[in-house]
Amino acid sequence: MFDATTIRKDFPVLQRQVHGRPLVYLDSAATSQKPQAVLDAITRFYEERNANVHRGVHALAEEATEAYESARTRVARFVGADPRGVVFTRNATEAFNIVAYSWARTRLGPGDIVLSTQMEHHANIVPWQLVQPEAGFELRYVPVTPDGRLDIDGLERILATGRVKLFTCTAMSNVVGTINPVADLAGRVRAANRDCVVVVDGAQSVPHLPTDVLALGADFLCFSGHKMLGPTGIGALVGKPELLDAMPPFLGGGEMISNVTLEGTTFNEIPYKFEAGTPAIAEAVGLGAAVDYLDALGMDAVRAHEVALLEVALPALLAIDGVTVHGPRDPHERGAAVSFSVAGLHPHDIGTIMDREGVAVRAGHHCAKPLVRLLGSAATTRASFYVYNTVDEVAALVDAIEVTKRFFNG
Amino acid sequence: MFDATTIRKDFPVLQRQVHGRPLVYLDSAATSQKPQAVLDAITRFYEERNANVHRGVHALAEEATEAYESARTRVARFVGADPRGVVFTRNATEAFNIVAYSWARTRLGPGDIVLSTQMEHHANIVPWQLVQPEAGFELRYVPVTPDGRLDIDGLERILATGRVKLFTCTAMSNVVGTINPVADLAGRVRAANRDCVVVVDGAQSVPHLPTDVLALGADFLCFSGHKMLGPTGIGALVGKPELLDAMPPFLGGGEMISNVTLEGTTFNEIPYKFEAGTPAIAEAVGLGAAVDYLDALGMDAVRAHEVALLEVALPALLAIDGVTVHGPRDPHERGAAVSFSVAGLHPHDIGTIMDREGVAVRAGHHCAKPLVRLLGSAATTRASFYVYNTVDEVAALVDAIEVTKRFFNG
Amino acid sequence: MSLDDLYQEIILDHYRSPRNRSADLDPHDVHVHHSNPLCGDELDVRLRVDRSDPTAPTVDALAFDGDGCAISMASASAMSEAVVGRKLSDAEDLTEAFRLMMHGEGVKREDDLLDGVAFQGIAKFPVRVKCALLGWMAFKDAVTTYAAGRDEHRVTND
Amino acid sequence: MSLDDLYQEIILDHYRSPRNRSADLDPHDVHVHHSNPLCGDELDVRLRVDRSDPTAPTVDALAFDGDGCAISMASASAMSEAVVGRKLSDAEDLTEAFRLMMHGEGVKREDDLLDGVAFQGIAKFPVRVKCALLGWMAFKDAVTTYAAGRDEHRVTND
Ligand SMILES: Cc1ncc(COP(=O)(O)O)c(C=O)c1O
Ligand SMILES: Cc1ncc(COP(=O)(O)O)c(C=O)c1O
Repeated sequence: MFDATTIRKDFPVLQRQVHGRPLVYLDSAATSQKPQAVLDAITRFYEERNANVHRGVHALAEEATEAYESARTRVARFVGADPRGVVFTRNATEAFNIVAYSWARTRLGPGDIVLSTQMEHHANIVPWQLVQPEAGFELRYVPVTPDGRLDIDGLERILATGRVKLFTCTAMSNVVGTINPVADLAGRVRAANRDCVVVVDGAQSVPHLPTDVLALGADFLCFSGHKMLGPTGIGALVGKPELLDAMPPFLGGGEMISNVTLEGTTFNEIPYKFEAGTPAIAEAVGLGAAVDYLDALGMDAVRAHEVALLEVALPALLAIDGVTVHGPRDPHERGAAVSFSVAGLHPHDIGTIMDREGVAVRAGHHCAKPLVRLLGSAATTRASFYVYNTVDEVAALVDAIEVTKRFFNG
Repeated sequence: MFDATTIRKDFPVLQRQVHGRPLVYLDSAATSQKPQAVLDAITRFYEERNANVHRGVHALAEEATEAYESARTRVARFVGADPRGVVFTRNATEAFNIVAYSWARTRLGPGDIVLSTQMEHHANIVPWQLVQPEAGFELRYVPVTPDGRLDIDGLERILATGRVKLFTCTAMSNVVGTINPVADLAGRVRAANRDCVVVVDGAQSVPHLPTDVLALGADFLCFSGHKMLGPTGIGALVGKPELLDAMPPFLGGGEMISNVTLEGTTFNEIPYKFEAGTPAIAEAVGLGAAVDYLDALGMDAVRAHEVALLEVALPALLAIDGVTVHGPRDPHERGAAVSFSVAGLHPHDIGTIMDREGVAVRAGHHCAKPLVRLLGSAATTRASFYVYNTVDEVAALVDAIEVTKRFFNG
Repeated sequence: MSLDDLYQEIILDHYRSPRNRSADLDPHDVHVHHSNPLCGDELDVRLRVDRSDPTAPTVDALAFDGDGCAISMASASAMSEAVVGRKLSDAEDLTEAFRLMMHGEGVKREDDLLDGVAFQGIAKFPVRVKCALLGWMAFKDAVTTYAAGRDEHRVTND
Repeated sequence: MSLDDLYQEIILDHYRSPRNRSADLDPHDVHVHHSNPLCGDELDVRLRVDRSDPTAPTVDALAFDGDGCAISMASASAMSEAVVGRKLSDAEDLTEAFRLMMHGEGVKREDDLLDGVAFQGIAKFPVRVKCALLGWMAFKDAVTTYAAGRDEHRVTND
């Protein structure tokens, strides 16, 4: 049985007090906390078998390689992918940059369209903007409706040009929570252009929803370990092996080469071709442990828990005078990142006062300025839930908002 | 007093047995082991103040930001740099790629020369090769003499063209151990072309020698945390702030932006401009602890300890029939990575048999194929020492080589 | 440091009843617009200069308007009271005193800062320091812009 | 698994006294050169084919030469003994049996592999499997090259 009160005990930081109050951590969309099992996996790696991976003939090197590659296999299984298509990166952001530099920059040119959306995190906007001047493609965005969904008519109008060669969107918004119908969208873009490459931002969805990269219709899927109970410093680009195979490498150095001469170099096979230098070995091991932990909970149960929290939180927030909740109101259509505004109050002030109450929320643009601007403000306050949050913490959130209102409105 | 026997106790993995024998870890040039203090710093970060950094208004976010930025300040101090010029990367390899993509690729063109050396690790060869076709510069290499030193006449001949715009070399070879006279070399290249940018590979030198980036005459210095008692997944590009300032960004995403609109983006100030997405926060904290640990030992004492080991190891190895040691023989001219060959035996076989004796050495090309090829072979065996290695372990190395010889020669 | 230190009565009072907050200032000599894209703060400052003593122009009037957190708006309000009537050079010096105070480098010209002193505690909250500085930095820019003979300036601060 | 399992007497014997190791084979029908840049192994295999039965060409003679670790050289030696005299198709099948054995998928055609069976234990040392496979993969490539009507092939394996 999924019981957040029991699960909490696995997370040392949740025992903490903040300003003399128990920590109510509602900022998991920024980064999640880590269970003891993940911390132990990292420590054990360093205490028992730390070595550099690949090619070492001594015992530690073999064991370290085995640990690193086993993590890759488990991460691959977690999202239904071929391990050869799992490239370890620092974070989701680096994963997007690999696709932007090695695929979009080398394949696309004038006349082609890269289609992102107005709902994206900067990680899924800025890389395309960076390579756009060199490649010369056109960069367009699917519009977002006032209730925080992708505008399908708007999408179809752009697709009708027949020029969309790369489509990218988030599977779950980190601001408004919207779960996008990725498989349906992928079908639409491929109906307009059979060869369109589909990139999916899984930074929020992979931690919170069962994921099957094939069912999503994704050619590339990008996500971060630190948002899914894993350590910082590790993420993944999951790509179709045949696409990765055909792409030129991105970063150069050790590991990613097959042969180096002063005149030129041949590259290693995938996924190693995209992993230059000593990888984040202990971090991959930690991510493997995080995936095991989530697997043991069951991603269906994780999702059900979050829906249950949303069923309490959304009506409770909406019942507060002056509070607006952004994005879909049906818990089944959204994830557990909930942005809201309080009339007359600035998110920074809300965040500061709530922190004094022990409630950690995020205030700002959540690295999605275009979307937040569309919501009609420069910033929102965001509470985001995960496996360790309880209904009591929803009550603490509501109380803290009331305190904040009283504080400023005198 | 520096006492390796006491220091060893800080490193949990060194208590390990391998194939029933105490581990003799002589592969620190590939990656170092980690002291308890580093493991504790990482664990404590996750257990006490894990949050995403920058811009969060809650207590954990402030504390995490403080921990991350304090690590930057300490790493900067460790190499005598301005913290604004310290960009955290995954490893040394990524650091080179930033300079290759953001500096060399955008500044250099036909007629210009990027000058590397034949002594370099692939991390300091392949990035230049990757951007060379686009940029159109010429890529040349300073020759290496048979005793494993840079050929100064060869260097001067290339400098005489007046076209060298970027010079890069390692401060310490990971294969032959040679300590290059970087400050002198930097002086020579700048005498030939005042504006030549000097890049230094500190992957081996920063862990083993006192380092002052200004004294080296380096514009950029690249190194990895995992070779200097720190965790995997973190390294640094240290650059002159004014150079970094003028460079276009490399990876795009969150953190590195100032403002994002759908039409375009303005970038954050340095070093953040080069740190896209959620950084390796806990890893930076771990590297900070590693630097504290090394500071407490004193880098002069670290160096003196390694010279003392070399004073025992070099003659002992040379006394073994059939053993050739590559690189300088004077301990004061070299670091503690010692490559050797045993007549008639292949390094892989040597590595495997020595592993059976508990002695972990590396066998292969050490990601420096051009150099190893110059030494007249396809592979060498390398024993490399660090703060926790003892004179007894030198004896274990010698014994294991004798066992290996007997094993194969019957 | 308690909540009361961060948003003490003085700051809350400036937030609830801002001084010199107005969408325009007629006439004015210079108008600057500052924004902080990371926080989303937007601030307009309009400045009228009294040149009756040409060797020592003074702040004749100042109006600010904007959209931002309580601290940024309250600080702009406190700033407006502190600088009006001062010689430009003196007001610039006062701005520097405020900046140093916010960076934890001690309090100078305590009396002249008036309610600005109340923001001292914010120096302990690094993420909020920029909020408190916004108004003062906009004022400083207005003076610089005026001195350069221009009447309009837009700045994006990080 | 002990050291003796990895470098047992049979393997050491092939390493110390290689069979069919020679810098040339005169005449030969096909010559392949395989290298493994990661390990630095280099291997030449020369193959002479007996076509007296045109429907079933056989391995008439084979010579290998190279530079590599004990395991790669010993395995090439054992390979040479196992394939000489076999029909090309049969020898290819035997090569596949060896490959599967090295990937831990059980031993087929144990008797036909001759001393090749001694390499079974290496399957447990992932970094050394490529060494043991080098000779067999070169032989397989020689057959393929011959079947394609060519007489020379250079391959770089990772
Ligand atoms: C001299 C030298 N340069 C660069 C590197 C690359 O370091 P990393 O793999 O951590 O990026 C190494 C480490 O192998 C090295 O020894
Ligand atoms: C939807 C979405 N995409 C991408 C990212 C970027 O993740 P990271 O900063 O770990 O690269 C985030 C996290 O902030 C996110 O929420």
